Amino acid sequence: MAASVLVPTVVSPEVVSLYIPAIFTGLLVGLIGLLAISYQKNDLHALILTDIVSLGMLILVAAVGTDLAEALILPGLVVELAEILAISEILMSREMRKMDKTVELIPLPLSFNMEILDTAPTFLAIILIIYGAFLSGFTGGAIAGGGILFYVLSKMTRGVPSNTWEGVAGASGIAWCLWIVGFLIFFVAPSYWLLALFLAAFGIFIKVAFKVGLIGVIGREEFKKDKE
Amino acid sequence: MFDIYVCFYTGVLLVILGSIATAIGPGVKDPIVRTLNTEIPSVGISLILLTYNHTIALLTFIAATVIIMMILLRAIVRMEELGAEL
Amino acid sequence: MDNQIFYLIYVLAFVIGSIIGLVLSYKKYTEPFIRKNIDITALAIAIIGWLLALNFALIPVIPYYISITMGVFLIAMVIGMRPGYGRYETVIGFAVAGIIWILRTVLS
Amino acid sequence: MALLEFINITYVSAAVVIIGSVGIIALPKPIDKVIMFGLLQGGFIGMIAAARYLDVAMAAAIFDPISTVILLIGITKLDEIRKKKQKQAQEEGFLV
Amino acid sequence: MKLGRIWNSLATPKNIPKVFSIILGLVLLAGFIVPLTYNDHQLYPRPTPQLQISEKDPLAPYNRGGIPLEEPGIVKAQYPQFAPSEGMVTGYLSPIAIGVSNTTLYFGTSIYSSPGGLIDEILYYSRGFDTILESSILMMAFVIASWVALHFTMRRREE
Amino acid sequence: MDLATLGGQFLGTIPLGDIVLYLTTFNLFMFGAALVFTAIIAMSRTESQVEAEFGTLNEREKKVSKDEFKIRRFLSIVCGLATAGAMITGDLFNFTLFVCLIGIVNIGIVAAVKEVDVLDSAFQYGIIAMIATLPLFGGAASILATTGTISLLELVNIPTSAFMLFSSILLFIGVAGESGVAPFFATKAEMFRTAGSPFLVIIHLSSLLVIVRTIEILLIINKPFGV
Amino acid sequence: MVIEFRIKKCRHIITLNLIGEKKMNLMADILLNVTVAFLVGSILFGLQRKVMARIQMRPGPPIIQHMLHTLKFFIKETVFPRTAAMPFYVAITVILCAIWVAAVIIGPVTHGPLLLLFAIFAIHKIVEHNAGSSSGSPYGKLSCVRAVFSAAAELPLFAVLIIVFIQTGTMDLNGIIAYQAEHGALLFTLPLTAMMFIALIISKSYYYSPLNITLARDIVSGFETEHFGTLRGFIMISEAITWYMLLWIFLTVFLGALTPIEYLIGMVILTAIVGLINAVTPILNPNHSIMTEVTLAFIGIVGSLLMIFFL
Repeated sequence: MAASVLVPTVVSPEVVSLYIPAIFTGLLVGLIGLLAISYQKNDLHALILTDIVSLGMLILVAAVGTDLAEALILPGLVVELAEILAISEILMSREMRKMDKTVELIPLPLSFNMEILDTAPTFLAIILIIYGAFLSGFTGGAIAGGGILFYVLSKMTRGVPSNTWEGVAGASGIAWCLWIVGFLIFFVAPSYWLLALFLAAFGIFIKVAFKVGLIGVIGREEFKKDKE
Repeated sequence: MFDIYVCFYTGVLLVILGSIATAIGPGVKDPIVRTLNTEIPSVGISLILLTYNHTIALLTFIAATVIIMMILLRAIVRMEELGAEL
Repeated sequence: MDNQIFYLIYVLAFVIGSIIGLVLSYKKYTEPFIRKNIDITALAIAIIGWLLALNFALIPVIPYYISITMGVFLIAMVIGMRPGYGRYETVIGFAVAGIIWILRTVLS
Repeated sequence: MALLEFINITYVSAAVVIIGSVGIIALPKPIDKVIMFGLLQGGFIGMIAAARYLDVAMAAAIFDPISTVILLIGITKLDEIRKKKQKQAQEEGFLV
Repeated sequence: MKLGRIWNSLATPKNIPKVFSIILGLVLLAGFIVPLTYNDHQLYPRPTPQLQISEKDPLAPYNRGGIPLEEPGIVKAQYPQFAPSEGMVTGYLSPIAIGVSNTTLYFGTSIYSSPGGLIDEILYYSRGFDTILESSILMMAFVIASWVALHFTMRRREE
Repeated sequence: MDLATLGGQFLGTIPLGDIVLYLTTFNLFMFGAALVFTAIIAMSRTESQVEAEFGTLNEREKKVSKDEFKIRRFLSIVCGLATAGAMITGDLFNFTLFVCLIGIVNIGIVAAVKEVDVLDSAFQYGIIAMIATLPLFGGAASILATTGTISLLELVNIPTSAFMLFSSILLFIGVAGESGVAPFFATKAEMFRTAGSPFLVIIHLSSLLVIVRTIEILLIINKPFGV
Repeated sequence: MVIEFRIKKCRHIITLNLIGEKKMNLMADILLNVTVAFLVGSILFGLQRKVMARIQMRPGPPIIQHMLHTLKFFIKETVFPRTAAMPFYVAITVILCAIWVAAVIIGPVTHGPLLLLFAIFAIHKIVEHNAGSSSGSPYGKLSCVRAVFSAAAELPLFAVLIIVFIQTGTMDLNGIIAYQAEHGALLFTLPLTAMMFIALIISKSYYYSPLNITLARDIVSGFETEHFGTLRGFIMISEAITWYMLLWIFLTVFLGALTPIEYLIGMVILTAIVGLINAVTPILNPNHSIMTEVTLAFIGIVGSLLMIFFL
């Protein structure tokens, strides 16, 4: 295969020609999101609309169209995901404190039972986790995490002892350490790069997957109160 | 067979249309409608990523969108349940 | 560097002078400022001080930094007196020394 | 046959995607929106298939039902809460 | 006094996101006027979209050459002198990945998401520090969210 | 122009692949300051607020509870380290990531409290921080697009164009949003009314130091005098 | 003549040292400058009080009152509040002292980069903040919240920095002085920038400043309320140095190379002006104070940029 097919010296003209429309789209989307935020009156809506604004950011980064740009999209995505999670949690905590005692503390049971919830989850979750394990890294972590999340969400058992939670969180902390070690090996002893690569890829996979799975644990508390 | 321009401009159209719909579309007073409408620009972005062949980013993005949607839905349901006026 | 040391000495002289002036004036005047008459001692100190500080060139026997230090010290003694006291003395002293300085620079 | 040239997978998927999105915007009820959302996702998967990245298409296809299910659960739950609230409001109204 | 009232409203937390978004919106509007320039001599350039897949490359769209574990792939990094084994990760394929690439033409993305490959090269090797940061961001967000969830939002009945 | 014009003597670089950290007198001073503050925070206790109760003779003591203290101290240390990192990094994207980390950790430090007002301002600040990711990453990406590099050591030699100016303004707004300076300070000031002094100081420290550093970066990118 | 002889001898020894050991020289230089900064700074504060008192038709305290105050605190008992955040509460005074000694080293001693001085201002802000919050006192807390509020006052600071940089093309103090020797004082080319800096100086002045909300007297002594004894002494020493350094930076950046006497005269004049302003203006509400500064900064920035590019 020709080297130019593998890696060209300059960015291809198609990408260059798409740059200006892409940037304009990004700016426009950002603008729409910002305008909407500036006249909304509700904090929850502000949270949803910030999602749009960060989509604008993704376009701006993607428009560069190089491998580097792709590597930069991943942090952008991660930051977006992380912040939405943290902020929504704060919002809920704030509202619960504001409402204080008057709220009905036990949430409503979900009375319907869909067929899809009984059969699909296990199968889909297994596929996703296996595929995620094959991919590893951020991508794999997100995919496997999505699988775990979905499984947990639609399973019938309920009640999360906080020990379990802390245990899973601890495991992902260890994975994070593994991953840092992998990174260090890359720079200290480049000859062991293969080991480093595997540590890095799987460390981050386990970490992301477990963390995402934890969201499912939060979610289960919400949706499956009826099946005691 | 695959026309990157078609893909790109469909993506652009979806993104702009979707974000306008999210901002001022019909019935967006209801947060769940707003959340559903954010799915349109996110598919648009996916198309743009596909155009640039950012496929790994695309894969991550698809997974992340689902997670974000789940977080948002959880927040919405919880807020409704609390009866928060905001 | 030397210059800076001299300035440090001047500042220190000023500080010590004002502390001494303050202490002495509290000894001398036991009431707050009411009288508007001029204190002759303070006037003398002020005039000497300002003369030394501004017109050190007139006394070539003493090195300039010593005369300035002395001058600043004496000035500070008057300025640093109890609130209200020593204002007229300072102004007169400055005026006398200033006139002499002007005369000296203009004439020479 | 200029018209037939437009019937290839890219154009068809683009059309499906656009129809889906317009449907999501235009239909008022959340459940209907979810159905149109399925259409949108279908078109999107078609688009990826046209670009011949089958693994990505596969992942997207797996996540498609997941997001639908999540949306459905959320909507049903929300509906119930709203109904119950209305009921409460009515009862209170009777009392008043 | 009107100015005073404006100043006061700027001190209300609820208004700040709105003010911020208006200011940012105005700046973004300026972006439509500024002449955009794109330098096509970028770091880590990639081939034309769809080129590799059209060439029936089983590793499309991330094939950057190189023989696994022997010869580094082609990577245009900023400071090659600081990265002695640059390109080696790009060329590496795990055994499963090799198996998959022999079976089908259309699984390049999955192959290159698994350990080894271009994104790993950038994420873990040349820009590894960025990856540490982004995963730290993720971790911090989860720490915050799970802490808040564990202590406030999930323990409703105890309070 | 070179880096020494801005920050005094150039002391050296720490290469980590493509990300090259560099040290000038200025960067070193800020780095040291951030680390010193972090070290002190790591070993200090929190203060407690004693307030007189209205209508009675009692007093009420507001204290930081044990588990709250733990998480907040952990997040403060992370924030301090991130600030220190942001002071010496020589890569634009790396810098934006540090700023993001600081932003999210700042939200976290106040998210652990119980006062509704404080939680409200934390939420508003969080919204701003999220919006600010658009200009922050967008600005960095635009600079990458228009110059072909995001290493500050290279950017210093590239002449400024209008688009670079625009991107750097975006970057500045992004940093201002993430770190909450004027005129967006109000959300932040409200957060400081709660107890837990050593942890609150790191929020303030990080934002001020990051802003000072951003000024340096903006001058590096824009070069009012050409190359 | 004995005295003269001795001093000459001393001078001789000192000059020998200057030539002989550079390090010794630097240490002596730092010590000397710090001492001068402290003494002059505190006398200037005294002067400011005097000026204000005269305007308000009071006799006012003696001119060395501030310094006596400072020294007094060193012989008072040091107590620590039970509510304080412990190592921090003490460390903060040390940090405050350390950064301003560093500022003297960067400024008058080595003529280092201006950017570094501004970094020190930023850290000063943080110290202010934390000295307030670490004690647990409600007054300190209010001062701390206001310190965060007044972070907006850093805006003119950075604007000054950038505008001076745009005009002169350097951040080095030596470079700025050289530029002014060639092109004339910046005070006349950038009057609006100088105005912004004056606003900053006012906002940092100690007694009854309209803009200094962290030390406003409605919250007792602001962040210093709960610092007693030696700790307070250290804070006051640092404040004197701060004041000296602010004026020094203003004079150096806007007037160029000056002899020590000129510096002194300039500082006295500036202090008198600030005293005048402080005496005749009311203390603003925190919010308004900040927005005043921001507005001034806005006028200053836009005006200066217009002047640079269109004049």
